[in-house]
Amino acid sequence: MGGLTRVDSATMARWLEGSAVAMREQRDYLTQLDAAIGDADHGTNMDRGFASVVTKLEELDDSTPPGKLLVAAGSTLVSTVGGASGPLWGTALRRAGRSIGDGESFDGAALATALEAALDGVVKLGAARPGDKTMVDALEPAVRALRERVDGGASAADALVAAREAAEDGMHATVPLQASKGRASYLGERSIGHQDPGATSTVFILRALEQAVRERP
Amino acid sequence: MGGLTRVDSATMARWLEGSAVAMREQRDYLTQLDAAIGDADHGTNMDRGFASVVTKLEELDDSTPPGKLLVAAGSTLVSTVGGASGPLWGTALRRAGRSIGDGESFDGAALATALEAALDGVVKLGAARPGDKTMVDALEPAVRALRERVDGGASAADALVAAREAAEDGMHATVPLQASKGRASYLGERSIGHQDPGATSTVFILRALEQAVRERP
Amino acid sequence: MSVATQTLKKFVNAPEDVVKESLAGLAAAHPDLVRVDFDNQVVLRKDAPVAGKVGLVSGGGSGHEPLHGGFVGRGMLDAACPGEIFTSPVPDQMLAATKAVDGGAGVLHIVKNYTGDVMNFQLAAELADDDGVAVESVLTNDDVAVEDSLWTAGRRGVGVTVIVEKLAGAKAEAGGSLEEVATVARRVNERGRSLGVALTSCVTPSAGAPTFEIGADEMEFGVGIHGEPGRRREKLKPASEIVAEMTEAILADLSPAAGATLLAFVNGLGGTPLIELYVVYNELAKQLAERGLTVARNLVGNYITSLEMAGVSITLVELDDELTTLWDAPVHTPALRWGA
Amino acid sequence: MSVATQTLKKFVNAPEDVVKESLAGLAAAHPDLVRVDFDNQVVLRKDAPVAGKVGLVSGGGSGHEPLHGGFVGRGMLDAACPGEIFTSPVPDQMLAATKAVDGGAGVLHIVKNYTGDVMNFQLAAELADDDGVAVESVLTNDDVAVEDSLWTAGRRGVGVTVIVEKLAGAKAEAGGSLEEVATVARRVNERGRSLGVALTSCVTPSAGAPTFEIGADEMEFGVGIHGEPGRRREKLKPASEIVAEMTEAILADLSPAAGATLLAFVNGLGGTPLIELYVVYNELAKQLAERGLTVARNLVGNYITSLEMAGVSITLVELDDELTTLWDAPVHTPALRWGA
Ligand SMILES: Nc1ncnc2c1ncn2[C@@H]1O[C@H](COP(=O)(O)OP(=O)(O)O)[C@@H](O)[C@H]1O
Ligand SMILES: Nc1ncnc2c1ncn2[C@@H]1O[C@H](COP(=O)(O)OP(=O)(O)O)[C@@H](O)[C@H]1O
Ligand SMILES: [Mg+2]
Ligand SMILES: [Mg+2]
Ligand SMILES: [Mg+2]
Ligand SMILES: [Mg+2]
Repeated sequence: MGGLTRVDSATMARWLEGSAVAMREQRDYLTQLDAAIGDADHGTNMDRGFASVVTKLEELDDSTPPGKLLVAAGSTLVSTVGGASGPLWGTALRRAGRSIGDGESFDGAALATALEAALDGVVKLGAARPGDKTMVDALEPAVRALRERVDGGASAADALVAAREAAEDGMHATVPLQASKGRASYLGERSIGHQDPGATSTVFILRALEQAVRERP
Repeated sequence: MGGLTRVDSATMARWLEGSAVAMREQRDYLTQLDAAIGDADHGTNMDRGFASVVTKLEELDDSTPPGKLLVAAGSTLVSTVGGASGPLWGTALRRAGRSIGDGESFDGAALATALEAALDGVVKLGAARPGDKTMVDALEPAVRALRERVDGGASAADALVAAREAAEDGMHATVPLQASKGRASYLGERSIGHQDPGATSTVFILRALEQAVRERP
Repeated sequence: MSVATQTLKKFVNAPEDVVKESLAGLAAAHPDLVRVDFDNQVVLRKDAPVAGKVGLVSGGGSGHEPLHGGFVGRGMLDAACPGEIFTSPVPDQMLAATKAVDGGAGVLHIVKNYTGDVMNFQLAAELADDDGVAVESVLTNDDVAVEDSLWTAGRRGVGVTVIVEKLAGAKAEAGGSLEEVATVARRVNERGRSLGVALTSCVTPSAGAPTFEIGADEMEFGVGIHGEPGRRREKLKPASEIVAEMTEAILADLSPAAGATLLAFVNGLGGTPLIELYVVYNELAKQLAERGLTVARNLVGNYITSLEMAGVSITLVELDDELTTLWDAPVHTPALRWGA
Repeated sequence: MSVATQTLKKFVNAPEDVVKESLAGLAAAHPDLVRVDFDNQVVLRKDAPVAGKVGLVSGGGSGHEPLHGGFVGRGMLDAACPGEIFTSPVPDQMLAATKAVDGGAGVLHIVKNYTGDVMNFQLAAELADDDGVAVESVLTNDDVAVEDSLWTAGRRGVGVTVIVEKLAGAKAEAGGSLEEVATVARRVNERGRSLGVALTSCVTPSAGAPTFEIGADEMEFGVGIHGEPGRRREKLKPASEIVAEMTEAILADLSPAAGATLLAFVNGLGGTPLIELYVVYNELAKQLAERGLTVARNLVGNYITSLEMAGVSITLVELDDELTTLWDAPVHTPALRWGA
């Protein structure tokens, strides 16, 4: 299949639904992580947001192109999550959607470009750099891995495996870091030794993307 | 010695000082009893009051007659204790002192009359009857026993042994009672099974009186 | 039982100094409204005595702040006598307060119905009488949790005390005579009923431990403001059910006229966040509306507390035109202020 | 982690409804002052928009009541946007609020410096700009517990937010332009510093368990209003020592002019009784007097809380004539009221 893999609206819908399932399942775990170095709401925030996205998807026309679908999902996150993760993930999905444009489907390269746009939006808004102990520590290596594999000729599905693995490594690497962005930064040295909740939810979201693309009928 | 026992100012001072020692020692116990069916302050109340009485005694002339001494002690309790026990014990000592009058010393019969006046003051002010689960349940039988023994020709010291024993019996008898006066009455049936703090401190005060009279030099 | 200061989860120095130091803080924060007579431990309205005005004196154990010291000022109390924590003050305080606020029109004592408070105020009134000051006493006894009977100490005075102090204070400020002011106070008490529910116990500084134990899933229905037990211990319920039961119990006892106009007072006992007090007020407003009762005035907040107890009390007072006007009259005290 | 309602020691129904139901209670209790737009979850000044007046919008996570909804009314906020408990509100709320209060003179956003609040308000401001509403934003970041650095999220906004809302609100009420109102707000923030100390943790309704564990003899020095850790965990001390350390830390950072005139704000975090807040105020007044600083105005009470957390924060603001006049200006909101 290689570079010919094409991703469509149904794939994107499966991604978002899969993310919603993961957020519901992992809600208490994410909140516990946030209790340790934040304010104990990351799980409820993400769960509330993605549940609203699923509701939103039901309202949308089946013919909605994938880019529009992601923009709508991003707007829904912005409108329902609040906190730091709402604007960040909302902007990420909106930027990804706009990068994809109006086509009915897109290939792996366009997917990589979309996720680069997402990352760019997150960084522009939150000003976090890798190593600050945020979701960027999972998202940035994932996007980089995705681009490399796609450029090297891998299928979107295969490239996403590498992306998800890179995100996982990035997530684990947040544990020894001292936070310098977000609420965890207030802890100073006491943030060391805890895994970042936003990096963790990012892994779940990328895992859902990987599955959605692989399961393409 | 019999009815010839005479009680003087020094005896009364020893009584009040002994009561103060007992209140200090038993403060936490009395407060615990009050926590169960009241508001957890009986020990601190009585301790504060009798400590003030001891300070007051130091200010008084050595020649102060015993009646005046008791009146001053009672006024001090009224002025420093607060709560239910302040006015009640304050009135009790004031009435006892007034009943004794201005003499330098008095006999067992006068002591019995003084404690009857004290009881009368408590009942007039607090309107508790025996069985209401209050200090009256200890004081009333003690006063009755004292009168009986003194009338029967016992010495004040011996009569006070009987009085203290009667008070102890009365105190123990408060356990199964349902309170109908004071703060414990708010508990209704839930006051049953607890010993009344005021009856308990009454026993300590009568014990101090018994000792003060027996130790008369 | 005695516990070292540093293990008390409280901002205090020596536990026995907490009342005095807190009064010093009150005096420092509100020199425009009150002055504190530290010798007699009395909080006085700054300009007391007000010539020709009936003086209002209240008092009771400390630990219920802002009651009573926070209600001293124009349109409410002339003096407050704070006792030790949960311990009625002594007659000396009340006598000093009574003399200090007597502006020639007599003095009203507002007394919550607790044996200690009643006896100490009674002794003070007798002493004031000896000194030629005309004193009237009004007893508040609004707590429907306690069965009222000739053979017991009767009902406790709780939330209605705040309302009595406000309305009688306004009557006195408006130039009412001692008898008129006392009549207003008695009317408010007669037309008011309260009930409290606790979720946790308070901790007195001298005991250093919870006054009562309560299970993680339990509440005390009908609790008193000193942590006295109530009607029953039961399982915690949703706010809607708790408030329905409270409203039911209060109204059953108050029996307001059909379509009556009420003052609804939702009071926090100290440790319950305001967000929950408004949840309770929301439920209460619904309950009363369903019964065709009109809430004309309300008060929501911590006004008669039990240290850090998590809990809430509801007080309902049946208003009439005079009482409503008195409620709206200006008041300027540390804890209650409007129209000024 | 998820806990059944009945074991939550709170007066709530479903935990996820607590914010909405509390707002319904606020609306029911203060219909003369505020109205609540439930669709957008916004508390509005009853007469908003006020033509020609700069509109003030603030907001943030719930759980800090009375902040911000309790400060909506004349002389303070025009709108408050309450988020879920401890979660910043969303831009839709802020946009709806901004449009609803724009009286033609522009709108000031008062934002506490938390990543979420900052980003959500920023998105809202962009959207409002698209709609042609002039918006200025002021960030409060007064918490000296947090080290300020370009490379971190910076200081948290805490107690000074209340003072900014009061003083900027007075400036707007007095007819100040958007720029003037924003300047007052920024000046207050620059001249104000805060520090908080917690003795116990708060419990969020959704978590149902304490946000942090703390030993029976410990305190968190420098705690945040969401239970964020502070500078250090240490052994509890007498109030005099705690307040001395707090005052020291705040003044070291504020460096007021010699003989400066201050506003001293002792704030309860929710679960600390008022009697202790006055003990703290007493110590603070002594500390400041010893340093030759004058306390010209003060505020003592629960104004920016952290649910039922036992704890206290101190905010000091260096006043000048304009700020003092603005403080004294009338205010009429559910939680702060004078001169009206
Ligand atoms: N400036 C930032 N840039 C990128 N990610 C951030 C930033 N600030 C916080 N985050 C991410 O947001 C997560 C917290 O999200 P959440 O708990 O939902 O919001 P809040 O911190 O407002 O309560 C953190 O774990 C972190 O990964
Ligand atoms: N009406 C009364 N008559 C006699 N004794 C009473 C009465 N009311 C209370 N007491 C006694 O006072 C005791 C409680 O005293 P204390 O705790 O010091 O005062 P308070 O109840 O005001 O806190 C009770 O145990 C009881 O023995
Ligand atoms: Mg969070
Ligand atoms: Mg007691
Ligand atoms: Mg008592
Ligand atoms: Mg949050």
